[in-house]
Amino acid sequence: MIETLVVPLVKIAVLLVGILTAVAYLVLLERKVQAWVQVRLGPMRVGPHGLLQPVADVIKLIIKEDITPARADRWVYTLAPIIVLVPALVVFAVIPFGPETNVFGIRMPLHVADINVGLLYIVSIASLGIYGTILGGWASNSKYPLLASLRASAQLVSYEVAVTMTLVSMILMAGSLSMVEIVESQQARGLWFVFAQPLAFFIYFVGGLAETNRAPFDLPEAEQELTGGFHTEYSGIRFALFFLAEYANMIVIAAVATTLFFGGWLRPFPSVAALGLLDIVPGWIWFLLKTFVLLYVFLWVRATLPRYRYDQLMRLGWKVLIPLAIANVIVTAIAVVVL
Amino acid sequence: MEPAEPPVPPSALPKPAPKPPAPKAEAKAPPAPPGPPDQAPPDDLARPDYLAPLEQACPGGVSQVSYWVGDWTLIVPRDRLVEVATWLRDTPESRFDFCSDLTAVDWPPRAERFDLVYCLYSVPHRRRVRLKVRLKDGEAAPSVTGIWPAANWFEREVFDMFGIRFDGHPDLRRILMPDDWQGHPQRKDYPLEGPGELLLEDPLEWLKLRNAAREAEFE
Amino acid sequence: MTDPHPVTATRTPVQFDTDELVINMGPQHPSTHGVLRLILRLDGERVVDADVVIGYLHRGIEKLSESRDWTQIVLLTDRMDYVAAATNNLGYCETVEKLMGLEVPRRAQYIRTVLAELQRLASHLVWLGTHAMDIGAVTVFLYCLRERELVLDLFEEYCGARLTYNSRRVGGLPADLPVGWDRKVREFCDIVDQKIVDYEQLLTQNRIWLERTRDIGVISGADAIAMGFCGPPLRASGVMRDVRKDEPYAAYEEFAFDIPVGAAGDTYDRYLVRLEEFKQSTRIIRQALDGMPEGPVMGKVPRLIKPPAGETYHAIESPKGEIGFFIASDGKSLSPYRFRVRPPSFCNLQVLPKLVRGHLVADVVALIGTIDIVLGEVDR
Amino acid sequence: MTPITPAHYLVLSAALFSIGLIGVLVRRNLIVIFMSIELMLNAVNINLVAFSQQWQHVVGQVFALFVVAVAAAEAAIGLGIILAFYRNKETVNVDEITLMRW
Amino acid sequence: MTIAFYTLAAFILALGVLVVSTKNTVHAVLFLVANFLCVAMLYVLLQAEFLAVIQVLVYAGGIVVLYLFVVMLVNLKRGPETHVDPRRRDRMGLLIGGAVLAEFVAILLYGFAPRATGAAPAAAAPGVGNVEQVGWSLYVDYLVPFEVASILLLVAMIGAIVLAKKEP
Repeated sequence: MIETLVVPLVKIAVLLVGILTAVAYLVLLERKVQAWVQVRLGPMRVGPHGLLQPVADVIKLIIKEDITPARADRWVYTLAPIIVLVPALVVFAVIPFGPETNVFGIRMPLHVADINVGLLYIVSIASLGIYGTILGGWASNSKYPLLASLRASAQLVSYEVAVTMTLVSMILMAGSLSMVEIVESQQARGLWFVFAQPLAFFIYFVGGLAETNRAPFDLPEAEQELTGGFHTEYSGIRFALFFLAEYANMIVIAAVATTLFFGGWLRPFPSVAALGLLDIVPGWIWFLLKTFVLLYVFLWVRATLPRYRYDQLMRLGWKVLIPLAIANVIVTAIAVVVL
Repeated sequence: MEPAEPPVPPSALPKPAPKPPAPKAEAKAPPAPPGPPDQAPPDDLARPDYLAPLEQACPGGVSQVSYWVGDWTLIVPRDRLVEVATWLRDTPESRFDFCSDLTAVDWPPRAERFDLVYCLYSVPHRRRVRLKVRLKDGEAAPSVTGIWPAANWFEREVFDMFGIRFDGHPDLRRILMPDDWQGHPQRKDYPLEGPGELLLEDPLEWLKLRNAAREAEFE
Repeated sequence: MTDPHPVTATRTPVQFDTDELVINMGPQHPSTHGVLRLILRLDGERVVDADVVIGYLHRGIEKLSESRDWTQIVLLTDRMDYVAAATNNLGYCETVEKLMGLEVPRRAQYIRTVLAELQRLASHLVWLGTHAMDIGAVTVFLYCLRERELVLDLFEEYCGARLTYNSRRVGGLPADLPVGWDRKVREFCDIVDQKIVDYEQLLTQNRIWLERTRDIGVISGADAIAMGFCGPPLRASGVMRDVRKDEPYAAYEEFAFDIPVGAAGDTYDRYLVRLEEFKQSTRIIRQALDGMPEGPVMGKVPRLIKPPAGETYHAIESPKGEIGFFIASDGKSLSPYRFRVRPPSFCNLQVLPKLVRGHLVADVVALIGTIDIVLGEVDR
Repeated sequence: MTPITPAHYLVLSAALFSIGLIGVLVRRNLIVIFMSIELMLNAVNINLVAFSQQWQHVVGQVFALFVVAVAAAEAAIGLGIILAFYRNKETVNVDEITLMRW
Repeated sequence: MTIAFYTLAAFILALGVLVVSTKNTVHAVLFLVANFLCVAMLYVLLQAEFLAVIQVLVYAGGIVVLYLFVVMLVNLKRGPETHVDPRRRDRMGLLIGGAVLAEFVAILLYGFAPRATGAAPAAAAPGVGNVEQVGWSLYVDYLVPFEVASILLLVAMIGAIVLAKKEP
């Protein structure tokens, strides 16, 4: 009973709370990192160094008036943020945060579920989030959000192809769709896949930036052009849900990248015995550390680069990344067969 | 706006009654006009080299030449403006290819109450000249947007502020004031106080309206 | 046909269908730099036509000036291009001086030049920051404003104000330089020269920046002249035209500086031209400080400023382009009979519909940025 | 309760198929008609998978995959036609589509 | 298992009816997505996980997005169903649909009723939905159909581009 019901439920609860907290602090981190890059201080007022700022933000967003525009499609308008958020959270179920570990005397794997089509599951669930984007823009009954949501969905669909292609080459490397087995395969080879597949990682990362609408691909939310993007008309808690989903998606991208390319819970250089000292650090800490570094790169990129234009973005996606990804898959397949 | 846009046919614009061009002598004739003195250039000053060919090419195109604090001004009759302007732009010795500014000045008591002022600049020769056209109230000026596209917004602004129409302008709308504004604020007889929405061309009219409104308030 | 706006009436009504969408950009829009309103007709994301609607900031400065006396108008000119108030002051004062035939002391001319060039730096910094931010590089914006603060500090030390300086008088200047000010200006010039390198590192060779600005809003030199482009955008189209060189005013004749000229006439060239102007401005400032003559800063000015009857037009080079003043005096009253400004932003903005046609919505934002307008000046 | 047999799946699939069929026959909005066709394809897929499970043979699933591929092709072409049609006639009502060419 | 089936079946049918009957096209698309998701869950119940994921990925994540795009692009000024052809017989459609359904059910009952309980296969036969098995079958036994399908998709893609592209 405990094994089948209570443990998964507890895991889910811990995961949800963890993610929501992580999102809140990721927002703070983003503001802080940007501020440091831009010779500012960032939030400083709420709590020491603004550490309680997320709490204040959450309270503000919850108690703000929740406005539905006139002649908006009320049902769809309400549903859209939920549609965006749910896939972003559900994806975490298959991400392995660490190897089997003893937690309070119970030996358990540090993931909610290990399904044999894990990677495909992530891709397919993540592709559902697009509905929220499109419908949110459409239901607002306003031109700018509509334009932005069309952009967002076109962007998402085109970059999904490239990202999925890189995942295919990773599947070829690992010979499995299960997230746990992919990590184990890296352990068996004693090699993080990023060193075997740097191109795939690059494409995945760029595609991930584009899929989460991050700079330099933040066109759907380009406030200079579209005054805020598909959620322009949203306010209060529903806006908060969109916001939450965006940052949760960032974490998903970083966590999946960690699992696929950076050996998940493995320590650096898992094959070098001389570094065995590093094993003292538990696997999940390695995992979180790597995810954090990747997230930091997300923020860093945003503070540095200007924004692509819509057609340039599409050209980059279709004419550069997708051909590269397909070539990478072919080369990988040949290599896997030959070696 | 580009000149390529189809211009409104001149017939679409309400035309004032056709008037004979102002006689040359009138420029100085009326007694003590409250207007710019338009001083004649001193005799010992060399005249710009494009003046003689201009007068040759467009006889009667320049009704008066004036010089003041280093600026040359050519006063041009209304119906010769396009001809003179085209010559000034295209002829190699003048080449006034840059329309620096276009504005108007209102001198109400004068019969031809408006001065249209064209400030031109020649990029190759690096010098300036001003053209001046005198207009009666209600008279339309020929548009120079075909010569200098830059004049487009200037003419709109003059139309907005002075109510001077430009024949052949592609897009003559108000530019700074709201589209439904009454009156033309830069005219000297424009009332300086009162609610803008009620301002009419005739201040007396406005006074009547205001008094009526006040009376209504008391009742 | 009695419609006062014949053109609006004869325009073909806009068609709405799958292909064309009419959107309204502004007057409340984060990247229209104030209260500019654009009506864009889009085919997908491509701009088919654009109409510029201005006047939201119209305060009637020209009309107001007709009931202010000659000294009070300096204050009004501050409110036009509020990013470059000192340049406006200079243009106005020089025009009145020209009308009255006043002689301005040499020291005052030098200080005026320094202030004008500092103002050019400040204005260009604001331009670079907002332009980069429009294209998505937020960091550059904050870096630029950091440097602009230093200019504002210098102005504050000189005249006590940070934005609307009222820092010139007809016939000279209100005050001499504070002690030690020139040293601070030199330090500032060194800082700017260093920081320009930073900006160039962030933008000039950045692939995204290149793709966003190259071949965007191309305009040929002949077109630019005909359309009334002025200032850096005109020079970026390859036209050597700078009032500072062509019709020297203040003390510009005495300094050596170059006029950067572009070739392609696109947004990238406009960026490069302005970036080079930073360097030329610091060069002028250093020369002016080195050769600063001694003497009074106020010339012999009658107690009552009342120019004789007559009219004149005088233009100077503001950071945005040629700012001209046409002033008519009737020789009797204490205020100008007609006060007219030729606002460079107004003339440059006129070209915008031509520039944006055929480009994408995102480019519209970049193009508004590249022509560097200040709505306070457009609308007056 | 009786255990679930393929018959149950077949009934379900038949019902879904009929709903789709009624949609095709009754609705006049071309897009809705297309969606009804998707419903019918799905009904077929349920059948295939149910049989695949009954016979413990994977071939049913493979066929279902092919059906998905065909559905994708059909959606792309069909929606392309709808868009092209809409551009010319400003309608997606099948009752107004009475001419073969115009 | 049983409860799950009946719940899903109820949802699938209800959503199907909603798809067909809703006036608002965007809502219909939404119901269609929900319907497909329920069908995907049904596949999981049938131990066809791979197909379930493909269902979500291709149908819900791809095809229906296309529908949504078209619905939004075809932003009609007047209701799409205002005009009715006088020759139209809606009742007949319902009748035919009902008749087909009845026919199906009759066939099924006739065909399965006697053996319905006996034919229940062993529920626990893992591996049918295995990706590997599907892959083997797809790439070995059905390689030619697979290639034909890919050609079909390519043709469809090119056709869609040609159709949807505006004439210059």
